Amino acid sequence: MNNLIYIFLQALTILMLAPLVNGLIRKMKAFIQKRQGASIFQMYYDLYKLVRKGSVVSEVSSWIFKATPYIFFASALVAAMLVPVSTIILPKHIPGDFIVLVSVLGLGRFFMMLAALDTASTFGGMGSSREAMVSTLIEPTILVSLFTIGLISQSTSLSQIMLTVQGAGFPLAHPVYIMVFLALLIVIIAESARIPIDDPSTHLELTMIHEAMILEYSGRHLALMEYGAAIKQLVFMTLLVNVLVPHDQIIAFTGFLALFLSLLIYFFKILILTGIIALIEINTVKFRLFSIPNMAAFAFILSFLGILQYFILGGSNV
Amino acid sequence: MFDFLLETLSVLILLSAFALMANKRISSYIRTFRIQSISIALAAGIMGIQSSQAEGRFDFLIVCLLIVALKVVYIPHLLHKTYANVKYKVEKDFILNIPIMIIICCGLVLFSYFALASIEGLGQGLLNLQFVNSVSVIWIGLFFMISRKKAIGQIIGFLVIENGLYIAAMLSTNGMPLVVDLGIFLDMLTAVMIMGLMVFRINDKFDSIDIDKLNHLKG
Amino acid sequence: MELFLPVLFQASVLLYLVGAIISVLLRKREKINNLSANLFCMAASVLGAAASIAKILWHEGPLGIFEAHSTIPFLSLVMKVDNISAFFLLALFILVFCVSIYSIGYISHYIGRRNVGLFNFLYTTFILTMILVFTSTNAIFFYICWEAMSVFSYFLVVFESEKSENQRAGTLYIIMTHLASAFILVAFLIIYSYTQSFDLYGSSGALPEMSKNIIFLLFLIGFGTKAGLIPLHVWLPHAHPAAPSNVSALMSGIMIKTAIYGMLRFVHCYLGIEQAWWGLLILTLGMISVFLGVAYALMEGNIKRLLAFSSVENIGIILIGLGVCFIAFAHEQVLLGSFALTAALLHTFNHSLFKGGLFLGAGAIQYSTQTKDMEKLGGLSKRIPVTAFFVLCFSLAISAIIPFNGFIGEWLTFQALFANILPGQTGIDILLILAVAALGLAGGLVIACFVKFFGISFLGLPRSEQALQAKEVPLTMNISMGLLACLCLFFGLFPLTILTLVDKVILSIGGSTVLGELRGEFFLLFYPLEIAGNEILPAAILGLVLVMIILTLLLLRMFGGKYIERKYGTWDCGYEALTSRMQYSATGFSKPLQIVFKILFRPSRKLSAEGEALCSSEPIKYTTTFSSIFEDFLYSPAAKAVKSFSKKTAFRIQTGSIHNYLIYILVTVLLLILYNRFF
Amino acid sequence: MGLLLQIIPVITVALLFVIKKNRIMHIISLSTSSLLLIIAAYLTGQVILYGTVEYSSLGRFFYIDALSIIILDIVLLIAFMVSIYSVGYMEEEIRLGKLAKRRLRIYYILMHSFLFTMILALTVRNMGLMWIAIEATTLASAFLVGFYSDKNALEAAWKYVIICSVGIAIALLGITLLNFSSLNILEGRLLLDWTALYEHAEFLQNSSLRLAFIFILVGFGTKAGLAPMHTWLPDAHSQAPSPISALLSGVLLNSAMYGIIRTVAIVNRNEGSSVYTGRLLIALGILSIATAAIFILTQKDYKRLLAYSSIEHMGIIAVAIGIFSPLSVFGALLHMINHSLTKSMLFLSTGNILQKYKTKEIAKIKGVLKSLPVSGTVFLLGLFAIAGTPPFSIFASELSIMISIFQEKFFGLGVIFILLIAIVFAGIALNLFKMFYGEAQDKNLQPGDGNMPGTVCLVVLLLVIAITGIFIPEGVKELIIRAQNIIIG
Repeated sequence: MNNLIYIFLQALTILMLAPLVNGLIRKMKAFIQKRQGASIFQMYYDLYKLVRKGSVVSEVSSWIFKATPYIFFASALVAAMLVPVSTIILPKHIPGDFIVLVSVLGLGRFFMMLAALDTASTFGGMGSSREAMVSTLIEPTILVSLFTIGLISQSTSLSQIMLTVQGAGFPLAHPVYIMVFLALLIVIIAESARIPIDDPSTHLELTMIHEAMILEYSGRHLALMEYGAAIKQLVFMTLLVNVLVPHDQIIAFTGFLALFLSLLIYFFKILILTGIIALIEINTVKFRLFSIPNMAAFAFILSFLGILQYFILGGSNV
Repeated sequence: MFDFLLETLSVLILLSAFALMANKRISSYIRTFRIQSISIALAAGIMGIQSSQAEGRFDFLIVCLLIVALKVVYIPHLLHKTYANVKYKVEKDFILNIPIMIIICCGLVLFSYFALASIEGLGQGLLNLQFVNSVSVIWIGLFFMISRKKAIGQIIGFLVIENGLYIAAMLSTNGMPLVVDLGIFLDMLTAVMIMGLMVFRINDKFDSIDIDKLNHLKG
Repeated sequence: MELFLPVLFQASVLLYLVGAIISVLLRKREKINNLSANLFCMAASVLGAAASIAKILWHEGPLGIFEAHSTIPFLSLVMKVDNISAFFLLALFILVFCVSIYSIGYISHYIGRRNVGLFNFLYTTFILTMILVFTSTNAIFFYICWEAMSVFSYFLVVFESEKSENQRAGTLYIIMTHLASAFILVAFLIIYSYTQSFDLYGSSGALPEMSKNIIFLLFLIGFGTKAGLIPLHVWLPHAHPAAPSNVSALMSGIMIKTAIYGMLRFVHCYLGIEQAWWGLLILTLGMISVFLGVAYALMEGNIKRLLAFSSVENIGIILIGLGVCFIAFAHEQVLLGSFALTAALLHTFNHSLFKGGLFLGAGAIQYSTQTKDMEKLGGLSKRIPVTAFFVLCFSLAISAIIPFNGFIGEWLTFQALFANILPGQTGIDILLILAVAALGLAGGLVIACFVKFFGISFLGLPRSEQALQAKEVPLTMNISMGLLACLCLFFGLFPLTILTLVDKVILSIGGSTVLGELRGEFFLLFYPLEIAGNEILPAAILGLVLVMIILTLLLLRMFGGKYIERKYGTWDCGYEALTSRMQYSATGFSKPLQIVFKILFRPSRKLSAEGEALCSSEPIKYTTTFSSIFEDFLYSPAAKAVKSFSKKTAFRIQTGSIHNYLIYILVTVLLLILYNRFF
Repeated sequence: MGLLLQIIPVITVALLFVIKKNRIMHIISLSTSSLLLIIAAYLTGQVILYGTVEYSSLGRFFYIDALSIIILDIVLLIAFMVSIYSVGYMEEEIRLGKLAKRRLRIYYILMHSFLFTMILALTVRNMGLMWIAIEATTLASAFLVGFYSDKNALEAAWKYVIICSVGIAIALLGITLLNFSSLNILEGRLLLDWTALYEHAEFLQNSSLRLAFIFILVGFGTKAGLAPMHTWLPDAHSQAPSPISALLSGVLLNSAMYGIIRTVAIVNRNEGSSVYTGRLLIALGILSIATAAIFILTQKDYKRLLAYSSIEHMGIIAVAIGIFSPLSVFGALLHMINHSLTKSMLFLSTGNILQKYKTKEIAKIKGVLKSLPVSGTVFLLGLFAIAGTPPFSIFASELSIMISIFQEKFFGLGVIFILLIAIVFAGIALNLFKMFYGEAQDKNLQPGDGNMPGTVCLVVLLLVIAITGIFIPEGVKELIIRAQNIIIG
């Protein structure tokens, strides 16, 4: 039974945190651009507003269009359950490992792409076809980098991985982890539709990918889509920070205080990561659509070098 | 004395084959063929006399008569008739020029010697190098068929092969059993008649007996 | 058991025979004929399936079914069922059951137009030959059944023979498969020449090392062709679409698996794995097939060709499992090998379910729209909603999306790769990692591919009149697809059910069990699947997703109040004349990836406008064509070369001049005389 | 009783000279062939009982043993089928105006004399007589080949006569040498007597025997259509009327091969090993198969294609004889039977196709299955059969040949053998299968295959080859094994 509670708890954490992270990124960008910028809670307001609005549905579309937001959102939440936010509340048995994680996210993406095609609008088709390309190209990187870490700790279950990595002291100093870290960073950018892969803030048909897919959505459907995307982004960030920069080993004592502390550190790490992402977004320009493959290839090479390092260093003694 | 005669005859036969090779005209083919047949008939006759004196066999004499009747009289006549019936202008009939063909024939003679030399018991008693001569007549006959374009030329070539075979059989093994000999004659006769008939037909259809025109069936 | 099981198998075989005979006898009464033939098949499949399950669970070792010897030397019919056969038979029977339900409806559109009796006869005998392939114990008999299978499937491929492309497909198919089986025959005969026996259960001890390698290669070529292993796959994307859809379901679902069976039976069980390079070779080819197969699938505009190419990809996945298994066994790591084998077998089983379903779905589309061309489809989910739903399930399953069975196979394959990456075998490790990457890339491409398949043909607006007029398909077709969909879901949620069978199979061929003991107090309810300490709970995941959806609905109700919906046209930028031709086409959808992987497809585009200027308002025609590397650079040049060689030599030898012919004779004689002198 | 075998055809021919009405001619030819078949059956029984059938009268001239009775049965069975088929076929030809009414007489006369010569070749003991008979077959069939005396037919006939006569002449040289090799052993009346030669094989003079074998191989090989002496075969088979092509391919080739087999038996016995003959036979055999494969791959004319496939199968038989192990010889004999039945069936069905479409060009033919439901199907299945697809009989015999090759550990040979056969299949599939599907070009082509009795023959033959592919009657097997013992000793 505890497992269930734990899982719901961490889902809740991420659920709560996700919009805030988006807000933070926006705020930071604004800050660096010397702008006032919207409040970091802006996304909560938007979501609330959207939820209260009715939604317009294209009469071309079928049930898939309406079902998708829920499936997408739910899949994002389930994904959130699979990535522990803290080893203090780490459940003994997570219902799946990172392969399941990829698959669950795949479920959401599958329906999102279908829904985009469902409305017979050119934008939707464009969006989903581009999404197909990006996600396809990024997939090997995700798997190989996760495999690398998995190999180090001889398990594919994320909880197991986290525990092992914690044992390893401060991993980021290690070449393998550095490579994987960089690779996953690119993955995050791609998965959460950020510059330079995609630009969430414009609706320019030349550039948009994610926005094009959800263009037809409005009202609570839109809210769910946006929220789901935010959760997905946070899930990946959590994965990055918790797996590669574990923190619970520095917490001496146990109990609720420890939990509180660990969550605090976790949040702090997320903060830093948002900073990094914001910096990247500021300092780069949106790529041409067909220079994305190069970036994906770069990411893959990073992850592959990572695993090579692992072999060169003779596997286990990392 | 008989052996000497037979040897000369076999050489004569070989020479006649060469002569045939050197011929240009169909009429002369037939003439040469007739000469060859006559000499074969003689050989058969000689052997016939010999064997009838020795063991009282008469089959050779019968065969001799048959040869005279068929190869000396009837078939050449038949060929002449055919040749007369087909309206056929004198034209170059052979694919290589004669000297070369003669040389090739010499090669064939050498070869058949080389081939048969492996048989032990060659060169004793009746079976001496006449056998080689007669076998080379066969090859020359075959080569004659190859080298001549006209249908009649091919018939002659075939007949020469038959001659060669016959003389070979006779000299090497005192001839086959009589039944077989008769059968062979029968076959040969029909063969020649059939070929002759076909020559007529070819002449009708292709209005020439140049068998290089018979090259529609390929691949 | 001993007495009872064989009778069951015999009964099922007999029923197929009777079905075949009846379908010939009732040539005239087409309706009844169709019904009876399919009912017989269904009955037979039920018996067979029961028998196979019973066999695997409660009976060890081979089980003799039937034996007869002919007066002709070496011609003897020996049928035995051991666990491998039983497993493949199970897959066969399950699929056949569903397909036969489907056929009742599907074939009804032949009635009056085509010779239904003939079709049913071929259909039944085709199934029968596959059963014999799985059960024959004598190499020669195996070969005979193998050939018969090819021939019957050939006739089914060319059944709609009025289309010339079907004829071409059939010819290509029969030629390639026959050449391939020649390789198999050679292998058998080499084996015989050493062991003096054609018994498949015999020992290969007498075979020398070198010959084993050769035999392996022969088998690889022979079976690889049937499996559609790249680069031997060229017949597959032509033949599978040509056949009637229920047949292509069987071909893709089971027939290409006979090759997997062959590899297992002859290489793994008979030869025994010795060299690691066997596994490496299979693994590499598998990777290539996985990637190229799905890449070509994505580019296809013809639904059945798309599915055919995706079969190539799935065979690739299976072969990756098989290759890893062979490597592990070569290194005597039985446990790791068993992981891989489990993955391969499970994926074999699953693929037969969802690929069969997909082909049935394609058949339904064709039935209701008379077209296989995606550019003519669209909006079908409104017109044939039931079919649409099931096809969606199959698409999810094949895209390895939880909680369908496709995912389990994928997961096990990943686990197998993961478990087999051991430090210190560097070369192999790198290859395995590449395999992971290939699977990942393929996973992405598959999702893209089936989003395209479903999205373009079922969603949006109909792109043609046929699609607009699409009519609902007969009930039986939907029932069978529903059945398959349920099975996909079931085996996705409760993989242990099938895995226990697989486990027994692997135990019976010298593997070791891979099912770890189950832990996790609460989640036990959700049938966790535990392999090598990594456990997943597909059922739990599904449950959570559903719970989340419900929660979301509740929360929205709480915060957002009542749901108000307004129907309105799709956003048209104020252009107000959105037509079906403005939505993304199938070609357009796969365009970005086509550009990324230009090198593979070498697309050639053609823009043609009636007006001289492209910017004029005249209609503009855009055509783009892809070309397969292998057909362009490997097969057609080879074919051309052979043809021209044969033509040339033919006319050189048979010149039509009698002189040459006589020269041949003369020369032959002279040569033979030389031979006589010198030997 | 056995002598009737030789007498009846002669009587028939004589009768046919005097008969006026076509119907009666049909009846006579039918009754003759059926009578012959009955006698053959009787003789087969005799052979199974007593091993051989011979009459001391007429100078030990008539002789039948297991080997010859097998081939004799094939001959007469196919002759029977052909004469049934000819009735419908010839009537149709006359109806179509391809044939003058009065020429039917000539057709039957030639056909039966052809039959007679073949029976003779198989029932004599003396090799010389056998030679004469085989040469006579050429002469008898020459005009049958050129029966439609148009240009092509005439050309084919001419080539047939010339090449075969030359070849057979060379065989005669071989016979002479054979005779010579036995001069010092056998007395006059036993000369060239096969049994005598075989019994005294060890004492024959080896060197001349070897040479004799070469000449006989080339000579009879020409007639049996072994490459490179095969050149007459495609022309003759494609130009002859279809029933005759069936006879040529199914029967004539076998009787030539029979001559070779008899000689091989003697030579191998004399040599004490099969190496000498084996090398030659295998070389020529493989050459024939390869040639056939090359030609079949791009062949435009279906009758020629079938002719080449006959060359291929003769090659297969030659290889099998060359291997000369019990199994391979068994396979060879079985293959003779199967090939004759299958190939004659195919040629007969081409007859129907030819009469329906009036062309031999594959490219011009479409939709055979529609326009000729029965004989089209037979033809299609027959093609699978001839290409060695199980479960048809050809596969069974090819299988035992392949196995025998591998038993002798001739791996290279075996691989080439199987590969070439597969290529032949590919060629057949590539060129012929497109005939069957689709719609015929000219629309006024009414479906339905005429010549009812002929079509029945086809179906019967198909059933036979399908069944014998799975099992052969004990009696036949017994016969074949005896023949195999006769050959191997």
